[in-house]
Amino acid sequence: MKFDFSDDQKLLQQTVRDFLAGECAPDAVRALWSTETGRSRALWKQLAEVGLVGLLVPDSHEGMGLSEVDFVLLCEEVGRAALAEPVIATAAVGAPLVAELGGDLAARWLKPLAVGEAIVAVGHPVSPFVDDAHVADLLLLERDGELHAVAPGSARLTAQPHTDPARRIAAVEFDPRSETCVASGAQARHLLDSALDRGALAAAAQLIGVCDRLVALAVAYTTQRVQFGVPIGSFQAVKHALADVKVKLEYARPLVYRAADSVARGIAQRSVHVSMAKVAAAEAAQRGARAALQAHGAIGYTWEQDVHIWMRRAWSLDQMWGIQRFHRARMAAFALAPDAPLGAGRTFI
Amino acid sequence: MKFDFSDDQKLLQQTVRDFLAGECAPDAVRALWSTETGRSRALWKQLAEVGLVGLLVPDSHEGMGLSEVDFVLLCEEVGRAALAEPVIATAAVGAPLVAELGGDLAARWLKPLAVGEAIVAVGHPVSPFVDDAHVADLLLLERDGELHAVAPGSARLTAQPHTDPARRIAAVEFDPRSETCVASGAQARHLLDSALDRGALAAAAQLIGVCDRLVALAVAYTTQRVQFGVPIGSFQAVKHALADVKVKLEYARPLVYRAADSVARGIAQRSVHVSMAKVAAAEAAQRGARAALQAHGAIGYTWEQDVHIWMRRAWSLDQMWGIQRFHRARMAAFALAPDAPLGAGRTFI
Amino acid sequence: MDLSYTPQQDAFRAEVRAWLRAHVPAHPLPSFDTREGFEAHRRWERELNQGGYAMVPWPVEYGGRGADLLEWLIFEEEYYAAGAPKRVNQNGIFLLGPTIMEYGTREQKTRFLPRMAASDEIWAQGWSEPNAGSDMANIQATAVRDSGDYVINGQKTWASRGAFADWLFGMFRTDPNTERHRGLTFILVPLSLPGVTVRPIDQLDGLPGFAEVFLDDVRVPVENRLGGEGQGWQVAMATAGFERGLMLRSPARFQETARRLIALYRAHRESADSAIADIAVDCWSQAEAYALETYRTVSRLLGGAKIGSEASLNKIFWSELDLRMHETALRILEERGQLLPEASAAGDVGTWLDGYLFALSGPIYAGTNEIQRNIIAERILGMPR
Amino acid sequence: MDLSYTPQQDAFRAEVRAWLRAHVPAHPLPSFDTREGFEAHRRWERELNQGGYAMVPWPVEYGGRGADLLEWLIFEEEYYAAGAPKRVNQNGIFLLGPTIMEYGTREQKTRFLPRMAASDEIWAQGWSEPNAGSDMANIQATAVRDSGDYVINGQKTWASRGAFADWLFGMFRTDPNTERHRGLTFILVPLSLPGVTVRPIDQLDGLPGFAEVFLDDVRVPVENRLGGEGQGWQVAMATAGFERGLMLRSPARFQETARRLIALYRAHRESADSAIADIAVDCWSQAEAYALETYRTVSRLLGGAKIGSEASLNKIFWSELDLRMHETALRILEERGQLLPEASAAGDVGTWLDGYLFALSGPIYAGTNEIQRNIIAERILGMPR
Repeated sequence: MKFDFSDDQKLLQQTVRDFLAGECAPDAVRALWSTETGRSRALWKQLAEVGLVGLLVPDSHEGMGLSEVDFVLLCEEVGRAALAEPVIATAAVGAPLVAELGGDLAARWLKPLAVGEAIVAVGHPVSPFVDDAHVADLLLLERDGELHAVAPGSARLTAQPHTDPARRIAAVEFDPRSETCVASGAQARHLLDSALDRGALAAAAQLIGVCDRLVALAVAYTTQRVQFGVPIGSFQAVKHALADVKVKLEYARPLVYRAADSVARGIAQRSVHVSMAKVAAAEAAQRGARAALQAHGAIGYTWEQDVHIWMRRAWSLDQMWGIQRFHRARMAAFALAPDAPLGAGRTFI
Repeated sequence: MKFDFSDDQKLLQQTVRDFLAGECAPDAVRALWSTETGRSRALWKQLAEVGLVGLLVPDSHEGMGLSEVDFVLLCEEVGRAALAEPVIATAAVGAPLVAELGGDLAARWLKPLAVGEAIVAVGHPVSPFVDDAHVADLLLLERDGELHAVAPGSARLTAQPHTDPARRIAAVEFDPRSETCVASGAQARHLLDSALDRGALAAAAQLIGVCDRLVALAVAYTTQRVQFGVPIGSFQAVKHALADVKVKLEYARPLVYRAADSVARGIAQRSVHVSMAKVAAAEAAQRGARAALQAHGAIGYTWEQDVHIWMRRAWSLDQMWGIQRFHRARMAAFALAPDAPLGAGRTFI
Repeated sequence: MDLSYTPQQDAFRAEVRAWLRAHVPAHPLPSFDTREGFEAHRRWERELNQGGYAMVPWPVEYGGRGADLLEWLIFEEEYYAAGAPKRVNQNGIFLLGPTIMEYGTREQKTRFLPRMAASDEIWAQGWSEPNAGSDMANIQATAVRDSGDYVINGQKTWASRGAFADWLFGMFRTDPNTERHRGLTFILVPLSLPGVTVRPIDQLDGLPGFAEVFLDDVRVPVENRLGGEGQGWQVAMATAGFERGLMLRSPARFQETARRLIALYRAHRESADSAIADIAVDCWSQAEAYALETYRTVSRLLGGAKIGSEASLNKIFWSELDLRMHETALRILEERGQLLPEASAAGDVGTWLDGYLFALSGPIYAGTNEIQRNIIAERILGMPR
Repeated sequence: MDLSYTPQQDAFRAEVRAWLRAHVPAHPLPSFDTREGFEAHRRWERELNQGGYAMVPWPVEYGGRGADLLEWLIFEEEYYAAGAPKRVNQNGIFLLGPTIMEYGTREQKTRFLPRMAASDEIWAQGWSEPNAGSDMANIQATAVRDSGDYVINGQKTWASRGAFADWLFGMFRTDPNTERHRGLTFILVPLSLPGVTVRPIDQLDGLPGFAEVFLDDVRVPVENRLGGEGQGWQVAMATAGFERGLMLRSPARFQETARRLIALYRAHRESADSAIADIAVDCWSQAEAYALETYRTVSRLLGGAKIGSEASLNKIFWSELDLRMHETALRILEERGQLLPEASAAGDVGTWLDGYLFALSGPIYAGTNEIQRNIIAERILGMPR
């Protein structure tokens, strides 16, 4: 029993944090907001070099062959930096899905995906829209329980502008044909379930990073902003609001880390663990967004102040890979079952 | 349009407040807790003399012939004093019900009820228990949609000890006979509806008084209690918690006063207005109880400190004449109907 | 207690309703935080004025209807129920106008009120400065007397409507040896003057709902002073006082939002989370409570009562309710709730997102809710400072 | 990361489970806040001790099992899952005992630990005074050295278990010229001594869960001092430190409450408000989060990390969760939830009300949640004082 990350895992986290602090500062995030795609192939390639992109890809295909436990801390950093590249679409979900599909598809795509030369987007029934489809080289799309591999050119994308300028989604139409079908029946169901677990886990981990950053921004601002002759951060109302967010955050964190382990080990309850993580992380981040905005006052209400970068990330990640209602329903189905293993001593059994 | 009480109404409120401050101080409340009945016939007679008991009884039967608008401010004072006599059972609900039943029953009971010489308790399907049945001279009990007038001697009472020592309730069994039936069918339904409206309105108004007192207790304590060299009431955390209760309280109040007017005038939406009032007042009082307890710290957690007198009143009144869920369901049935008159300009129309 | 309208009030309501039905634009105007929308709203204000509905609560002598607060509530109810445009001229008509009537000289009334009524001059608020936000008395912008002029230097910020407005009102420190509430003077400043630089600030919706205004040796004649020199705080308190606040936050707005929320829930009741129904109904009940409390307050005001710190209860209640209603709507809308109005999948839901962004400002502007809670605790509950 | 137990840990769990199954009383003991219940719980402590389970985390040399924190968590899980009695001896075994091991002399260890283990001496906490509650350093009770004795005067309050306990531990001011944290000394006081008056204080459940202790020229030998003179604060911080707190608030308690809450909901699912299901499930998830975070903390402690102010996060989380679970249960129980256990209509629901009353103390004792929020903001987030 050791519920902690290894030194290597923490070191990789620090490396990614440092890299993103340099390459994905708020100005860079804003610069990408105003581009047509909102994405940067150059940045994506760099991210691949740091190891973020191919982490879950087997090393036989130029990936790192690591697990979700290794990946989860990096996702946290992605959230902390408000990085908007297709980390979830490709690194967390798409590439592992291609690996699981195997065969020609994996042979054709896995290596370019792992090294950041190709992007895959995944259309999953949990959401009406597809993230990052507009920059994808390969679309994996569900239709009537089947999974189809579709070239972007043969799908019709309608971009859906979103309140988070970093989120780029589209409604995607395509004509499923037998040649495009890459999985069906039980296999497709299994693959879609895995995709959902990985996607929601990655979103949850990003939300942890987002919430942490929101608290940090609010603490920094209220420590330097003086009113009535004192820093406003010395007022109990400001302190307690942020303390409450911190409590939520620190008790969402273990759920996220546990979910990562459950997905990595493929244990039976992994989907429930992911849902618990996603809900707790989303709630913490929503609370963090409200508290950070309020702590900033009028300046936080401006476009030019940075706090809304993470506020919008909190909103959009909350809806990625399953809204809270979806995940709460999965939790309820588990916990309210007659034979649910609840109570003391059942946590790890 | 005048949404305010008359000077006479305010004067009567002040009279009752002064009377209760003298006769129903916390020590007197505690003294009654430890008696077998928890009620005092002598106090009840005095309350009748102040006008509280027979206020809604027609003046033809020695009552004051006034309306729920006159009564509501007095109920607030009853809550403020944590007075536990059968104000709701007899003054708010039972006596008006006897008056509506009329005939021999009214001839026999109305005057003694109005002058405080008799007590009536009402068993209503909204609750599994009957308040104040143990001291009643007359029981009006619902069974299968019929209303029965039952002598206490021919009913079987099982007292149900309650966490609020001031609340005295019993499970009541009796044998309905045709001689005991005083109303049935549509008439009984109508009478039971009226009883519920009056009971819930009186409970809501008491909750306003209870909440007001809880805030006052907390303000008084935190103003004199010094820690870290300053009154703890100077800490923002303490201030803001009580300010939030005050907001809830002051926006429950108009709902309660409006409901009183609606019941007095018998307007079509009176039941919905009563439910809105009861829910809002109960929520304010629950919040008030939590905040007041917390503001008192350990001393509030003792039996000897007075704050729990009102905390328990907040709990028990919340459940009298309809728990929140019941009232919320009535509100929803109204507001979610396809033709519900919602929106600006419909409040008084 | 008499919770019914007089025949005169019913008639007024009917008249307002009929006029609005005939005049409210069929399609929503563009946001008044765009140049185009600002001018469209100015035209609407002029149309209101021609109909006699621009300055409903102003005395008849200034071109208003002399409506009392009850009639004002009725007007607002009809105005919101009709879905009429937002009031771009509200800083003038509801805040500055009545203050000029109270503190202005005859010349000032003649100079400012007619052009305000005609929406020829639209006003920006200039309450805040970079170091005077919650701490509103910490004003540092100065106005130095130089023969017949004040020479103004400093910076105002969060000036609502500032991006496109014609004039700004605000307080300036005329006595350099004073601190806080003393030594401030209320001055009216044309934004077209040399030395004035307006920097529009984009809000969360990406539009410049407020502005920073830099004042660099700006000369305004002494005649632009409202009230006496050093009397600025008193004039400002009248401007920001309770009745004015009531005019800006009449219950009708929240009642209409509650109505739309219930309708939204009903439209999605098959798919929506059942707990949402309780929340939506509770919001409706709270909006009714807000309306009732407003009528009660107006009754007490008309009966001669004074209302002071109660405005802080009011502020917290409506701002939290407004936020809760919009949050609930977005929950009902699920993935569509976060789409911008122009998204093809957004359909007609986009206004809820805009409303949510606006609602987020509620607990911040006009005194943060933290400041309001202090006021409630200290001035209403009497807790120690 | 390795989220599995070793075979040794599994074996320990099985052993504990088997012993508890054989020994836990079939019927709940009366509350230990009654004389009868106190003695019944003392007998249970002795039974635990005979079984070798009274002092699980104590080192073997003192009669314990030398269990590490992980084994302690396992023991607690089984203890709560078995529905075993509350620990009347916890002030001694989990708070004072380890402090004596750390700060006590050899004589003190010999004198106090065996009788503590045998429950011959049960301890009351004496942290608070009338003017030293949240402001814990404001202690005024004095201990004046008089040859080989300390002569103690003053008053302690909220002494938990004080009504029936044998001894009390607490801090006293030995240097009259000091203030706050300095000049305090940690002293052990027999409650049977002349000059000691114990006034039991009834709590919200009507039972004396704590007491006031008046000390009037009470003489205790210098040998009853734990740690050096003037070192009291340091000794107290060790006693109230994080690991001890963790022992008192192990997650098992909250996980079992969550399990019972879900079962209660399921038993009432036909009648219960549908929103309740979401709340109950959320509570269960939070109890799991609390358990996970505890395991994570223990992993870090075992890996050599230091844990300090994080205890404040912990306090807020469990106390709010506990309250929410009990509130939710009472909502499910509707009218029956407020009945006392002896009411005929209460059936088996009465324990939820008792649990609710107890849960209400959570945000108050062991440092109010307001104090904890200050600590989080200032020491964890680094916000200005």
